[in-house]
Order: sequence, then C-alpha cells, then structure tokens
Amino acid sequence: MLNQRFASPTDLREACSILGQGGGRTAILAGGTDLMPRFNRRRPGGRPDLLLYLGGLHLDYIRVEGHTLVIGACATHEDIADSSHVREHAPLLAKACSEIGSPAIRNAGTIGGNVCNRASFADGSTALLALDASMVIASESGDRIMKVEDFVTNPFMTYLKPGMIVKEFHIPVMLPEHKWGWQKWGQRRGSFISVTSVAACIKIQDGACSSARICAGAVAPTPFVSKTAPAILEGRPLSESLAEKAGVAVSEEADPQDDTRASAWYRKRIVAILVKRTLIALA
Amino acid sequence: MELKAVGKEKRRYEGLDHVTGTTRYVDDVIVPGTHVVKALRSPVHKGRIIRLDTTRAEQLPGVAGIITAADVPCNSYGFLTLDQPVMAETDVRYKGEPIAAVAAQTEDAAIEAVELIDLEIEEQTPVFDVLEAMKPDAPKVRPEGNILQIGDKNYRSVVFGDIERGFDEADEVVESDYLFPSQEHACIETQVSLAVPESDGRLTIYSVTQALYFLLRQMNRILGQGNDVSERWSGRMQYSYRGTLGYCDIKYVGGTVGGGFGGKTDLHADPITALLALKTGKPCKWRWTREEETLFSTRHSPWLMSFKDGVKKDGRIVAREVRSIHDAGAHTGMSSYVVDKHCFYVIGPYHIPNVLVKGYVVYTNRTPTGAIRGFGLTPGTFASEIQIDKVAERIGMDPWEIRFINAVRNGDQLATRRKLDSVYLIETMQALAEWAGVTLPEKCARANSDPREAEVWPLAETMEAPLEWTGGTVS
Amino acid sequence: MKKRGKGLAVAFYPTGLGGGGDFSHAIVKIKPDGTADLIIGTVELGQGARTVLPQMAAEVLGIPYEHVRVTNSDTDSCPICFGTFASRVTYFTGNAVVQAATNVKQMLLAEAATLLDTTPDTLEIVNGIIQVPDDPKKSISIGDVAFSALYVKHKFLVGNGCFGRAASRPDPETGACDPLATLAWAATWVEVEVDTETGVVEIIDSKSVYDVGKAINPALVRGQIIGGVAMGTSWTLLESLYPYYPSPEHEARSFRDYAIATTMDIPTMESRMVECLSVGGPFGAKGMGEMTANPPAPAIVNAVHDAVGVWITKLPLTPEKVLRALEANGRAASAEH
Amino acid sequence: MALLEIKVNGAVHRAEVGLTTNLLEVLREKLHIMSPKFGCESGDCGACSVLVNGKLRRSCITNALSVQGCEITTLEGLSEDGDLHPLQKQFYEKYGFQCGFCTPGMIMSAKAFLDRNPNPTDDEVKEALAGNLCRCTGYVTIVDAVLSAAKELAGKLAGEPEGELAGERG
Repeated sequence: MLNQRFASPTDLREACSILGQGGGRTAILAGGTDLMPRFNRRRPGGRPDLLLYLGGLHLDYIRVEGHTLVIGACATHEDIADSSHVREHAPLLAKACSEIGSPAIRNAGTIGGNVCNRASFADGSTALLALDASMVIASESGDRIMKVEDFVTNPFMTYLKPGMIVKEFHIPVMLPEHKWGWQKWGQRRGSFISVTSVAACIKIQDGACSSARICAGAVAPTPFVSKTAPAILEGRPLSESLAEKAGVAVSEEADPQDDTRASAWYRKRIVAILVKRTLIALA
Repeated sequence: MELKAVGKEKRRYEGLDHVTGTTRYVDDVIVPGTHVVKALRSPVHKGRIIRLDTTRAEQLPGVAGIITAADVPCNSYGFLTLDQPVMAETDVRYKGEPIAAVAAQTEDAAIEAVELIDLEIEEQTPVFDVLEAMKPDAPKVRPEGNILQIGDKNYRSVVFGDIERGFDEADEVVESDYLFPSQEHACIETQVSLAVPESDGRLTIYSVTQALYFLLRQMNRILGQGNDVSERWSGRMQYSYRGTLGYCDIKYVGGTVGGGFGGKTDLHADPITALLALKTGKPCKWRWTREEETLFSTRHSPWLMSFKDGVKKDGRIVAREVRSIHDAGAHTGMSSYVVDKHCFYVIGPYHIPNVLVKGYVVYTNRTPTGAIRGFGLTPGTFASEIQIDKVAERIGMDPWEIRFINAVRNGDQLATRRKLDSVYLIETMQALAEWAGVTLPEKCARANSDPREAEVWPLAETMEAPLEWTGGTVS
Repeated sequence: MKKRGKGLAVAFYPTGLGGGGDFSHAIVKIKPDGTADLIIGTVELGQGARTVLPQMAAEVLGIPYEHVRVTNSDTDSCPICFGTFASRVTYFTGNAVVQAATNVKQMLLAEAATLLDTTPDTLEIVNGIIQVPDDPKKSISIGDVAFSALYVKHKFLVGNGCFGRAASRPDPETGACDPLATLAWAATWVEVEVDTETGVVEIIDSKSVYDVGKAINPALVRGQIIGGVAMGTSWTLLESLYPYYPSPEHEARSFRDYAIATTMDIPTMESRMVECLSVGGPFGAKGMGEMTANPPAPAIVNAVHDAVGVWITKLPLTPEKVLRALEANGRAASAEH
Repeated sequence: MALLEIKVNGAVHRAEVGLTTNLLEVLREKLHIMSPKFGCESGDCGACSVLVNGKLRRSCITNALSVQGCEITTLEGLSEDGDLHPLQKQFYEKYGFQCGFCTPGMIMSAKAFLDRNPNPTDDEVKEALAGNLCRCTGYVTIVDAVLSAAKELAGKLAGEPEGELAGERG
C-alpha cells in the first residue's frame, strides 16, 4: 500500500526506464477499458505496486510516412475510426475500430491496448493482421520492429519484457488494387463483443486474386491469419464457389471454444459464412 | 361523467427528479460512519462445512464484526416454505451461498477479512438436471427430498372435466415438449441494503425492495421476533440484540427502486446488513457487484413443460394434459407459489372442457429462483401458444381461426372453476387482425365474448367462487 | 436465403397475488391550502404508481393532479401495501386510494355544506371549488373548507381506504380456487425474416393490441407495453443464464456475457390499447404490467415456423438453434426422398 | 494514495485517491455527486457515463488519476441557471425513462452525441446510445426524446422562441 506508485511519465525512454526498474507488480494503463474492469473486481492482491500511465507520452498520433501509415499505440478507437488518414489508407482498420464496443468505450480504448491484451476477439488485432501491420516496441535501449502476426500468437504470454512499451503500428498504405472487407457477428447488434469476426485484404491483378490475407477473430485462442485460404484464392478470379471454399478452409483452421456467448459448433459455421460473404462482396 | 385526471397523459410524478439526476436511490443515501459489507460465499455447488474460523479475520484492523449462521436468531426463511438460511449452517446447497459476512471500515479491509476467514468444505456431488434429480437414487439437494411435497402429492394438480374422455373424443392428439430457460431481471441497479442502528434502539433498513411490508415481516421473523419462530431456533434467541426487536422496531425505508421486475421481491442483502448493524452498532451497507447480482440474486427458473392436446377436426380442443417441472434451485423461495400460478393458467385463455395439469417443484444445486415479471405465466404462455399453432397445423387450420374457436368468453370457467367476467380476447384479436390487415373468416369476424349457450359446451360441474372483499384483515 | 414468416400469440394475465389474500391501504389528507397528501406503502419501480395513484385521488377529489403530493417512503409513515408485484398496484392500491379519497371527500362536503348552508348531496367539486351547481354564490374552495375545519373546528380531514381479496387456497385434488381479481387480454402479431444460412432471426414488424381495462394514464400504459415487448423479445432471442442448460457450465456472470437488448436490438414495436372495463377495478382498470413480456416469445417462434418450417421449442431462439433445426429438417427431408 | 484535482461541473475538487480508484468512486463517494450510477463497474451498462473534457466516458472504468486536471461534466452540470437542458426537458415530456436509474448516463451519452451530430437520424441515435442499457423502456421513448431535443436545440440556434414547459408536473 505504502509503496504503490502511479507514474505518468512524459518521455518514452523514461517510461521504459521506470518499467525496467521492476520490483513488484507492474501494470500499464492506457485507456483502461480492459484493465480497470479487472481492478474493479477487487480481488485480494489484484492491485499493482506500480501503475504506469501512458497518457502523458502523446502516443496518439496518426500520420502518413511515405507508404506507411503510422498510428501511435495510444490512439483511441475513435481517433482511428475518425481519422481521414486511416479512412483513406487503411479503411479496414477504421471500419473495425468504429464497431468496437460503444462510443464511450471507443473514446477510451486504444489500439495498443487492444493488441496487448491479446483477447481472442480483439477486433483491432484481427484488422491489423489482415493489413500485415508491424509494430514498434520501445525499450530504454531503442526501438525494435516486429510483425503484429508474430506478436499475437500466444494468448497467455506477452512478448513484452519488463522495460518494453508498444509505441506505434506501421501499416502499409492500401493500393488501388487492394480490396478489403470486414464483418463481425455477435449475440446482439448494439455494443457487442465479436463472437466471430473476419477481416480480409486481397489484391486483384488482371481480374485474378494475386494475394489474400484472410483473418478471423474469436474462433481460436487468438485472432489468426488463414494459411490455407490464399492457396485456394490466389491466381483465380473471385467467385462465389471459391469464396465458399475459402470459408470452409478458414473454418477448418479455426479452433473455437464453447463459451457463454456461443458454442464452438456455431462459431465454426458462422466463420465460414462470414468469410464467404466478405469475399463475395469483394468480387 | 367527463374524467379530468384519469385517462390523461399526466407527466411522471418524479420525472423532473429523474431527468436532473436528483432522485435518491438507496445507493445515494449517505450515513456517516457507514461500514462496508462483504460476504464469504460458497466456492462449491454442494458441500458440507468442515471448519469455519473467523478469528484471524476478526483481528484485521478496520474490521468491526463478522457474522456466520450461528449469529442468525432464526436462520430459515421463505415465502411459504421456510427452508432458506440467511447463511449456510453446515450444508451448502449452491455455489455462492453466503457462509459468513464482514463489516469493515473500508472496502479493502472487508475484502481482505473475507479472504482471511478459514473455511474448509467437503465437496459433494451436485445435481443440476431436474429429470435426474427426480429419480429416487439422485443425490439429495435437500434432506426432505428433491421434489416439494404439496399436500399428499409431490405436485400441484389442476383437474377439470374428464381427461380420459376428452382424449377418447379427440380426432387428433398432439404432443410436444418445451423449455423455457433461466433469465436475469437485469435491473441496472443491483441489490443494495443499508442498515442503520438508531439511538432509540430501533433499526432502519434502507432497501431496494419492491415490497416494504412484505420484507418487514420476513425480517422480523429472522431477527427472532415472529410469532411463528419454531422451537428449533429458540436457543439462538439470546442473539436478539438490544432486547426485544419487534415489528415496530424495524423501519423499512425505500419506495424508489432502480428497476424491479420481481428481482427485488425476495430477501437478498437485508438480513445480513441488519444482523451486522445490530452486532457492531455501526451502519452497515452492502451493495452487490454486477457479478453477485448476475450469479447469486434470484432469477427466472428454468421450466420443462410437456403438452398433450386432444383436438377435434372442427378445431375444438377437447383435452389438454400438461406436466410442468420448475427448476427451483437450492431453496424453495416462491417456487410453490409460482408453480400454483403456472398451473392455474397454463391452459391458456381457452375453453377446454377436460384438463389435467401437474406442476412439480424440483430442487437442484443452483442459485435459488424467485419472482420475475410474468410469474409462471411467461413459460406457460410460451408453451401454450406454440402448442396451439402445432395443433392448428395438425388439423390444417389457420392459427387465427383455432384461437377464435377455443377462446374463452364471459361466463366460461377457468380450469380452477373461476367464472370469468370482463373477457375481451375475441375483440382484442379482432382489433389486431384489422390493424395487421389479416382477413378473418366470417364467423371469426362476427364472433364476440358474449356468454356461449350452455348446451354447446359440456361444462364440468360448477363451483361458484364469488369475490369476497375483505375489510383489511389477512385471512 | 432470407425467408419471411408471420406469427400470432395471445395472452391473458390475472391481477393480484396467485393465492389472493393481498391488500393495500391508502390515506388521503387535505391540507389547508386545498392540496392533498396521498400516503401509500407502494414502491415505485418506474412503472408509474406514484403518477397513476394521485391521478385517481385527484379525479375523486375534483382537484388538479398537480395538487396531490405522494409519500411512499417507509413503513413508519405509510400504510401497508402488499407489494409492487403481481400486476396488482393499479387495481388494489388504486381501489384503496379511490376509497380513501371518497371518504375524505365526504368529510369535505359535510364541512362545506355547513359553511354554505346547504346539504352535502347538493354539492359538487370542480377544479378545487366546492359548489352548488348553477348557484355561483354558493361556492367555496377546498382550501377554505380545510382551513376552517382545521383551525376553527380543529378537525383533521383524513380519509382511509383499504382494498383486498380473501385468500383462496386451491383444492388439493382439483386445484379449484378463485385466484384472480380480473384478467387482462393481449394479442401480438410478429413478422420475422430468417437467414437460412446463418440462422439469424430479424423481427421486421411487431403489432400488439392490449386490453388494459381503463387506461389511467395511456402514456404510461404504452410505456409498459413497449418495455414489456422489448423485454420479452430480448428474453426470446438473446437471454439465458445457462446457455448449456442443464449444465451449469459457462453460466453468465456479467453484462458482457449476459447480453440484454440494446437500442439497436429493438425492432419496430407498435401497440394499441382497447379498454374493456374490469368489474371491481378503479375506474375499470386492470393490471397489465407483467403480461406485456409474454406474447413475444411464442409469436416469434410461430413466425419462424411460418418462415422456415421448424419449431423452436427451447428458448432462447439463437441462430444456432435455428440452424440445427434446419439441418435436422433437411436431413429428415432428404431421408424421406 | 495520491492527490487528484479535477474540475467537476465548473468547480475544482480535490481528493485523495488510490492507484486503481475509478472516477465513479471519486464522484460518488468522495465528492457526493450522485447522478452517475453504479451499474456494472465494467463499462457495459453506461449508467455512470460522464463527459471528460467534453468526450463521453464511462466513469467506472476511467482511472481517476488518469483524468488529473480534466474537466468533468455530469448530469448535475447540464442545466444552466436552473433551466432544464432540452435533453432533460424532452426526456421528461416524452416519458424517456421509467425507473430513472439509467437516465443520467443516457442523457450524458445523448449530450455527447448531439454535440457532434446536431441533426441525427433515428438510426444514428440508436447507434450512439447502444452502450447504455435500459431494462424498463424498450428505448423507444428515449430515442424519441433525443430526436425531439435535437430539433429543439436546432430551433434554439435558429433563434426560435422557446416553448414553455407546460405546468411543473402537468
């Protein structure tokens, strides 16, 4: 109790240094939409010794650098959904972020938090995966860059070591030959958590699909990029039957669990349909 | 005479308070020195308490007092069947059943104290499936058995006419099973109770109850002052704090509630805050978290219903047999009452001359169920109204027509023999059909709720049960 | 493929506790400014008891609704109300209020008659003025009467009302009993669209007609109907605490898992009222708060059957249940061929 | 514990708060500003909605120290000089509540929304309020009230005379 500390540094390296000093339990606070409900459960011993707040770091920028869209980790879902840069260069992400939770949640929740909390249903992650985004991880000694795909593969462990902070995301800007689609399904229509989400980013050249990244959320321990769908789609013009095959393929890769919101059985069904419908809409 | 106030769209009495945020709900009442209450709840669905030691928890700074079952003067309450403990004595019957409760100066201290209570429970095999629970060799949820005895039967029966004869007369028999699941009231305001010991020895309870006097009576009994407290609890009467605490010594304060729907009809938090307030002499407040509210407050019971209808080709339903099983959870609560109400009306608003209904209250190791909007009729209406469509389908009749043919009219009897007045089902359906643009068959369009001619329908023997107005005494 | 279907359901609902024996009291007292205090033990849950009950008192007393103040705060100050449940308050407490207001009105008229040198039966109360019809000289305000009664004659103008029904225990063999005060009636018509690929059911239209007896406050009655239809629809399509019943696995524990309808889940819901006055209810009113949640479930199930030919007899009516039923049907159909 | 300083409805308040204390606890328990309600403490029901620097937030999942120095607006701060805000007036007149418990959060959500979108459609209002749960009303009268308030606000901007609020409780 006595040594608890709320730190709100204004410099990224300083923040990393505070985190690197370790000692006791540490939590990183951005928007708080995931972290605060956990604290609010008031489990004995659930309180950290150090709470590092990222709000002072001004990591909420969104800008275009050459062919890369750069989004600070603390940009909120609302910032992203509202940004003309994102709408122009990564409309898939803008769309996904515009459907997370409700307005108040989007005003607080950040894209960095969405990825770092590694929920299977994190819509931000699912969209970033489809966009083949990278992320910059800062530490006291400097920055390193890694694929979001390599970051979100484990639902239980983080790649972040003490002293590391996710700084920003790099997204290749969409080209005219790129097409995108986003669909999510939940128990209800308003303010819901994805029971299944699908993000697709495909490239059409000479009437045929030349590359395809199809991602699914909430149907496996983490959102994943389909490994089998590209082989079905690439080199062929998009068609209804091809879309259906891709849907079945993604469904076979899915490894969902029963939970309160839906059964694994239904998730397998719906992911195939969402993939199919997403692709048909792009054809 | 022209009405001036009645029938008019007057604004809500407390409307300005609501839109300015000044309405005072129980959680908005501030009493200086209020202590925070937290409960130790059962971690298992079914078990036996082997050890319960609060010594370490009591020594924690900030803790004002801890109560367990031993502190409850009369540790059994209920609506009609008094079988629910305020806190578990030795047997724990559902996950989340309160075992002990703490009052402390701060929420942190209360939570830590709950953690420090030494509890050992021997886990036992629970039962969740009502059909399993009804078998003779099923694990017992309650020592009395898993099915509530109602008189000399283990079900409520409603019998009208001659069911055998009804099925003999029928051209077709339609059978179907229905499941109505368990739902939460989901009021946005959770359970809140604030008990304040007053300087004159009285106790004020600020409560979210839907029924101030209803709970006052139950609280009175729990605190050991009811006229009907059995011998079993006489040894605990010493715990009646501050001498006699009678009916007039409890003041229930409430009247403004953040949503009810039946979820604030049963006792939830009040006995524990009251006992802690009496034991510690401090105002004690317990506000349930959303998780407690969702998992441990009363909820809609699941219902399994089996229907068997006999129908004639002309659309007349001549026999209906219903077996309903109400999954009560671990304690009786209002179950016997809700099963009664269900059985009285499950036949639906139809004139069916031969009826047999059996309603069972079955215990499982779930959170106890309780009152909810629609009290037994919601599942009954659900099943009965699908059933009648199924019957219509079987005989190739329109769903509107079959309802007109069987609709009750003035002077008809329910299966409980009550003769009906102010019946308006046919007219209500006609109004809907017209609005929805549905063309009704001629005889439906011309029908009305006037009494039917007696010889058309074979009425069972009539038991006159006129309304009796009482002058204010409870019989 | 999307298929549409229509479904009908009707309902009835009794007013008052299932076993009878419940009652309500009311106290109405007149203050020297001519306003009235209505004191009841009835809890306001949001349905509008604190609005319709003073409306009734105002009607009986001949004063504006705005001149009635309501106290329903605690068991020290307020008389007994059995509770706000069983769709009973408008009918039971309402009758008690009418009785209490009638009693105090008699006192007022008697006092006024003395002051106006006439007999009580010649008097009427219009907008707070006690008068002999067609004789403008013979009139006096309620306030003046109450003031005179209180400060000159030292009389406290207070009326009591009580209304209840006898308990009715069911016969152990036949269940025979008289368990109700009156019945309200309803009919609901729903149109749905079913996506046969996903099993998702969308409600296109919902029309409900309710017989509510006399609607004491039509706006509040409409609120009960719409709110109840919304709750019933939410129960039907979304809600179960035990999604794998009877297994307790994955029991819902928060609003995140236990999805209730939001603004975006509410279909177009239209309602109309018809008024078949009750026997014995205040102004012919009936209790109707609870029943409004009942017809949606069967109406939706029947509409889904009309659309795609499957009966969903276990709620909630999730897309999964529809899909499984369609597949089972498909298998049965192909087996037949 | 740390010292928090915030401005609530125009007045500066200070309170000692813990590391994980949420803004709702501060408003209700320390400052006794009671219109934001406790409903879920997980951000799912919306009964605690307030504005933080003009943006809609769930106070129950807003870390108190993260809004150090911010301006907070609750329902108490909505009416000016005792006059009802058009949203308050329309919720009152259109029966946009039953039990009233969700009302403060509902009105604050509507306020944040109308500030950004003064001329909304029915569907836009529904989308904006989708995070605010109400179990009583079925939302119909609430959406109606917000649309009416938007019209009234537009009329005010255009300089139309204000409608009288008919009778205090009439």
